[in-house]
Amino acid sequence: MDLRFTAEENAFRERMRDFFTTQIPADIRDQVQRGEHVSRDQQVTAQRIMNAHGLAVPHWPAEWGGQDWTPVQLYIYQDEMQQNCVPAPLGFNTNMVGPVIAQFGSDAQKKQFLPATANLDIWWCQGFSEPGAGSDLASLRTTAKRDGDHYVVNGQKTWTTLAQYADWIFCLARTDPGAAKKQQGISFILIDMKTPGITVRPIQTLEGGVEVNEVWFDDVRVPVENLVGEENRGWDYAKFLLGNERTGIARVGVSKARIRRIKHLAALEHVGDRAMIDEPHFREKLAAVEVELKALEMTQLRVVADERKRDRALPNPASSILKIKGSELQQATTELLMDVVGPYILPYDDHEHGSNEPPVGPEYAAEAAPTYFNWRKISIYGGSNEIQRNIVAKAILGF
Amino acid sequence: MDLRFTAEENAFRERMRDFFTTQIPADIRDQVQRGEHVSRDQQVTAQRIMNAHGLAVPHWPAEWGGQDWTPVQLYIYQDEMQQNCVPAPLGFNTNMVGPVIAQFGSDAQKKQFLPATANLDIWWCQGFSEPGAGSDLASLRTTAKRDGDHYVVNGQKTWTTLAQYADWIFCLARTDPGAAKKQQGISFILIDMKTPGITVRPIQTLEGGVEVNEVWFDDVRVPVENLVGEENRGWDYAKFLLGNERTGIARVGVSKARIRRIKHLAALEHVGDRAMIDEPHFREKLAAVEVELKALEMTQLRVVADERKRDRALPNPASSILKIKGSELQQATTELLMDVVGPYILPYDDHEHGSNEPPVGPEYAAEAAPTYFNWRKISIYGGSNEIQRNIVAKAILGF
Amino acid sequence: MDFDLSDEQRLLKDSVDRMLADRYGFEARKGYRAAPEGWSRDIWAQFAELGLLGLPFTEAHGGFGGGLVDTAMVMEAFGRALVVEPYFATVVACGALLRHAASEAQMETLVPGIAAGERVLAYAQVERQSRHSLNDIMTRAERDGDGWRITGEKSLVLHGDSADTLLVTARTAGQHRERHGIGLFLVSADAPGVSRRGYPTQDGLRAAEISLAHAPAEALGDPAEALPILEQANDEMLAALCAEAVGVITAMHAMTVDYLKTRKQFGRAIGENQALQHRAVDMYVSLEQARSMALYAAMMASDPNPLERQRAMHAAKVQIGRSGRHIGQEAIQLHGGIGVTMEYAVGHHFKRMTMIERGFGDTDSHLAALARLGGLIAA
Amino acid sequence: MDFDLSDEQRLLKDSVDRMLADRYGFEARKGYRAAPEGWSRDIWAQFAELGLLGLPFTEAHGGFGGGLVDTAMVMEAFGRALVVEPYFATVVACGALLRHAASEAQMETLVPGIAAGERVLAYAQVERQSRHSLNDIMTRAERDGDGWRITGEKSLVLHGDSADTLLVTARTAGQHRERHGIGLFLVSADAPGVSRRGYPTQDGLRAAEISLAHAPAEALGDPAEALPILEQANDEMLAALCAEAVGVITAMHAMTVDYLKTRKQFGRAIGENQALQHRAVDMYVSLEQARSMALYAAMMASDPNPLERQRAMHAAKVQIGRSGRHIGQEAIQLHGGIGVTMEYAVGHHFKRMTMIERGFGDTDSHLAALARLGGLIAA
Repeated sequence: MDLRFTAEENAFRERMRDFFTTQIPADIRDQVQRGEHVSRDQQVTAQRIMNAHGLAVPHWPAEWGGQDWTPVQLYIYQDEMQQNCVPAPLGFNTNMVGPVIAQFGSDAQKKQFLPATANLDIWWCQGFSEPGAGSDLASLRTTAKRDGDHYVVNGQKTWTTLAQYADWIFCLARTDPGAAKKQQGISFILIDMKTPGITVRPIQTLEGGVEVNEVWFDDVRVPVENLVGEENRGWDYAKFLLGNERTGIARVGVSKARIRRIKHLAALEHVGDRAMIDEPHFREKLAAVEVELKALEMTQLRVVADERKRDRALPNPASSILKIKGSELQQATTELLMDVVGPYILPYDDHEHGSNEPPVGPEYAAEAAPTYFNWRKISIYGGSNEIQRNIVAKAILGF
Repeated sequence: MDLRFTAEENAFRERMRDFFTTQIPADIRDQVQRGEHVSRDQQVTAQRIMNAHGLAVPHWPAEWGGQDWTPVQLYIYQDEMQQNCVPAPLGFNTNMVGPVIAQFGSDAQKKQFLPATANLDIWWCQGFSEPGAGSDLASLRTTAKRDGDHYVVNGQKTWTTLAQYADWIFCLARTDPGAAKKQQGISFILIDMKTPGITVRPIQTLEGGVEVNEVWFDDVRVPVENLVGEENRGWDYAKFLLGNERTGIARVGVSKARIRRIKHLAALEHVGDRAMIDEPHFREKLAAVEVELKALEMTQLRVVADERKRDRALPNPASSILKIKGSELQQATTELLMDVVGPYILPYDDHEHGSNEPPVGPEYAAEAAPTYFNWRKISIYGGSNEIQRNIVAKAILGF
Repeated sequence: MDFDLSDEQRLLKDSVDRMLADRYGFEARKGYRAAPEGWSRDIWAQFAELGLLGLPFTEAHGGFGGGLVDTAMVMEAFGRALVVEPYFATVVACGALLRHAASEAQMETLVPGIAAGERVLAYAQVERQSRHSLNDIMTRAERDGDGWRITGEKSLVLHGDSADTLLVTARTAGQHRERHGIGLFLVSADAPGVSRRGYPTQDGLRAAEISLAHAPAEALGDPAEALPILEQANDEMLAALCAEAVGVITAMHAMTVDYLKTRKQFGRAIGENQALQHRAVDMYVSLEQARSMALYAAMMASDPNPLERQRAMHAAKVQIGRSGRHIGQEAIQLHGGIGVTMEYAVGHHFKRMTMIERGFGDTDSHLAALARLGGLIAA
Repeated sequence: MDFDLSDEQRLLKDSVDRMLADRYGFEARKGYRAAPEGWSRDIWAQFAELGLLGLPFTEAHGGFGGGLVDTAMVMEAFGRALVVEPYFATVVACGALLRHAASEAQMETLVPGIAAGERVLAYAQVERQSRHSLNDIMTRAERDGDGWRITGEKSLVLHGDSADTLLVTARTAGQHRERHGIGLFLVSADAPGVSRRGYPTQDGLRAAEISLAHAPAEALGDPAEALPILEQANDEMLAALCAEAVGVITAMHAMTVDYLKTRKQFGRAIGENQALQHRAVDMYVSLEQARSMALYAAMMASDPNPLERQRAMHAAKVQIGRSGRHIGQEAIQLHGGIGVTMEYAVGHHFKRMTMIERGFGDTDSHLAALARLGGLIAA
């Protein structure tokens, strides 16, 4: 047992840090640091730079751009990306549909989609959730009926993140409504968002932005070549896909970067004569979060180390722990930032209606409350923390 | 709406305070303040003084020593008793078996038991819980078989508080094993602890003391006159009994007295040059408990005020809230006291083995950890906080 | 001790509840917010008609002689419905300041217009550096004949953009942060030297940054010793905010319980999961604690002993803040996806609760202040 | 980075686990505690036989050359079984002090006896006023020819009653609480001037109050500059305590999950209640966080940078304390009645965990210290 990184691993970390801090444009990283959303263009720019250096999809098969790294290397790559406020390659592409196509897709699909997916030439969105089928995904009602060499898709998806940017959507749809179990009879289908019959309606989230959408399919005709793998096996592919986001989910690097920023701002903000960072109560709250975060980082490293011994195709229930604690800590940082900002969390900076007046109060204030509001989602999406607890209860504690 | 006490109520409070602080011996109150158990003799002494002044059973029917007070007066009486560290009249007598006999007992039983119960001439203990029937009380297995003009009782009770002091025990026992529902066929029976066939085995609790016991019944013959009310109706009487402890359960006065003592000790105890009471972190923790306690006091007053409009025979689900929050706050005070005492919580003061050496460390240290250990029970007994949550979920929130 | 409403109070409560039920649904509120001022003059007129705008003023001044408990009752109802009109700014905040600081003549001039819904007031107190302190004031007032001229920058003035009359704190003497030398002044919003920049707030209300450059002003009370009055009025504002918060979290809790009972997953209501029931119970306990403390705040905000009063208000704000955060976060979590959208009411309540928690001193600052005052229980 | 045990470590772990499984059940432990010294010389001999008593010393001194990770592994196993023998006092605490302070000659004198189980040591550091400070020392040492004489009162000396050799901190110079002027001394427990009063502790161990009156002593290292060594050794003690705590809470969690699965109420296992399952999961998350931080502590306790080392140890103690309290309280609560009796193991674990949390600096004091050092993450 040696709990330190090896010299090689430290050198690898240096290389990653150097890449991220010198190759990714500073304006993009600054925006992430401030907690603002990046634009579609910025996301594409960052990912293409990474892809050009072979760093967009290191966990893919080598044939399609993967790097054959160790789990620890993958961890370091992700940690440095997060700590240096680099927008991660689009997860829908690199962690979700890409690995599914690489594992289960036809050769034609691989050629058509994988390079474009890695390079974000195609922006993917995910068509899984439906109204009435949130955590209970398998009860989905969108149908795909075979009609000659097409499927005709009808139904409604929801919580579709950034569908407004997307070129393609990967969907779960019911191809055999008569299947014995509701998990059977579902297929995994790729759909061009330009196909007639698709309507996207934005859903405004709490902080006022638009990240998620409803997507309607009204007699949308999809060529049968766009079926991934076998018909009615979609549930298996979805499970494979959902098991793919394993350790990065804790987002320790993101929380570290945020704590650094909070400390920086807390030195600027004063209560009377005293800087916030010197208020004992505040700095103890901060330290308590740092402690939990360090523990989570070690927990994550233990899970990462354990990955070598596991079947990568199976979900690792330990990732549920990372999700639960990681989401709590990310959310805790948003409250600490509001503590720092104080009364100036109040004004709402109405970007969308073209306000270009200077911010009210300190320039870092405007994002504090919106991030708090928006990040409540972190403990809800991707399997709510309640679902994660059910998983741990069953898979680890044996209830 | 007038949220203040009336002049009459304030005068009543003065009268109570005066009584408790001048009539109850100081050594008894000091012992309660230090968090130590009172002896059997001390308990009897205190209750008899109260009873001599008509203050042991004010909530009983006037005919048997009750005072016909308003709910607010009863609250003030209890609050002053708790705040002034007076041991409450024995609950098994005054809140449990007494009201049951007064409501459901025969005239002969009333005459035989009520005056003696009020005056603690009889010390009662409770025979409800059994191994395997804790929260699920109705699954009890102790039997009472009719044999001529006696019941023959067999079975085992547990968690019997202070059975070692008790003269009599009130028991639930199964008189009709063939009843359709397990709640039916149970009777409420009074048993003299001197009856042959009764064995008491003490259970040592975490802090090292003996408060609870197992009680075995081995062919114990009990005269049928000792049945309360009707045979097989015992479950109804037990529900009536359990509904009787309604608002005092929050023990706000107890927590107030403890916080006063903690503040007093925190002024004596120093960390370096600074008194504990001047440590910002500690005093904020203390203030946070005081806030919740004030809120609970107001909640209790609201429940008290509401009592006028309720059927006193029905349990009030709001008392579950008082139990949940009241137990949490009492437990919180035990942690605050350990904070004050610091490293000197460690030595175990072995009273029982006749140690009469001076205490190790400050004289107030010895009770800190034992009280913390012992008071974990407060959220367990009398219906655990989990059971209380089930009650609120069902009876108030309508799940 | 009596927790029951009087007949008058019951009447008032019923009429407010009825009006809000009729006129203040989720969609209607959206419409009011879309108006140029961010609220509805029509609703405001209704408030006037119901007597709400004159509620805390004596009948002699054209008001209705209500007490803090009456105001709390109205604010709780407004919290449930998330009322966006400037009731807090005009009637609660400026109402309290006027009652404690204004002369008879000033009351006679101002109150009838307020009660009739013709006059909207805002309280300009916060400055960039002041954070939660009432005496951290750099704006200055200087004598100008019979009147005063005010110069300075006021910030986060609730409804400062639509108010016609401003109550402004300014320093006439003393050093920065000194307790003495502070005055309260009446400034017309369209007076020369007043410029305002209005903006929406996170919780769907409006506020303004206000610049004053030699703006003409009239003193309310002693121009150098207003701080005790500001503190008294601030405590009454806190009591009203606590009551509003109780309305906000009552609504969130009710929506959550309702959602748990109706939302189905895996073939049954999610509320059948005991873990979620217990969390709803913990929210309920938290709610009852907050409700109790809001009552305590209403009772103590007029306590003659300023120290006892301040202790009580700190304690109340702490409880409200903690309960509000707990209930708000749980309400969102238990609603899942729809909780984080603007399309469902619970998120709007969550945002309002967050701003109440963090406005007028956040939970940490009130807890620290209470601890410095030695807590609630004498040693 | 490698979390796997080496072959030697696995062997050590297996042999410790096997021995404890064979010899350290609940009833057996009760027997050991009932012995006059409060622990078992027979078990102590077994520890010697397994090489545990020489574990942290170099082979040159008659030890086995184990590192902090090895010690942590042993302590975790001891935590699970609630070992009452003076391993922490003798091998961990005094072992660390000796390794950092003792001369070659002193090591050669002492270590073989320790490793053979013939010598029991105790660390006499705390004084009545010192609370959690290592430099709040009033006991004084004065030169006496080649040696020293120590006078003062030492308190809460773990296993100070059965130790034959005491390591005593005393001031040779400097003012009260000054960092300089502190020395570490070797005192024979039966030396003239040493009197001891032994007593049981809340968690079933033993401790002593020790009076020294001109007791003859031998210095270990620089008699005026021992503080850095005391701090280093203290951090190693913390790492070992964290590991022990992980053993304690692992056992509590396992017992609780087992109890939930087997205890029946209302005709089914109480663990079928989702609310209780979720609480068991939260305990598990808490446990994994503690386990991670104990590993971190074992890694950082030998860090060459004292500031980084201290930050890490503060952080580890905070996490252990929080997780330990959470898991302990929940374990008792979920066990219900039997949890608060001495008749079931979980309560004994709870008491040990409570003393670990509150010994060697409680959670609040470590959190405050970490905050004063600026936390873990550089701004």
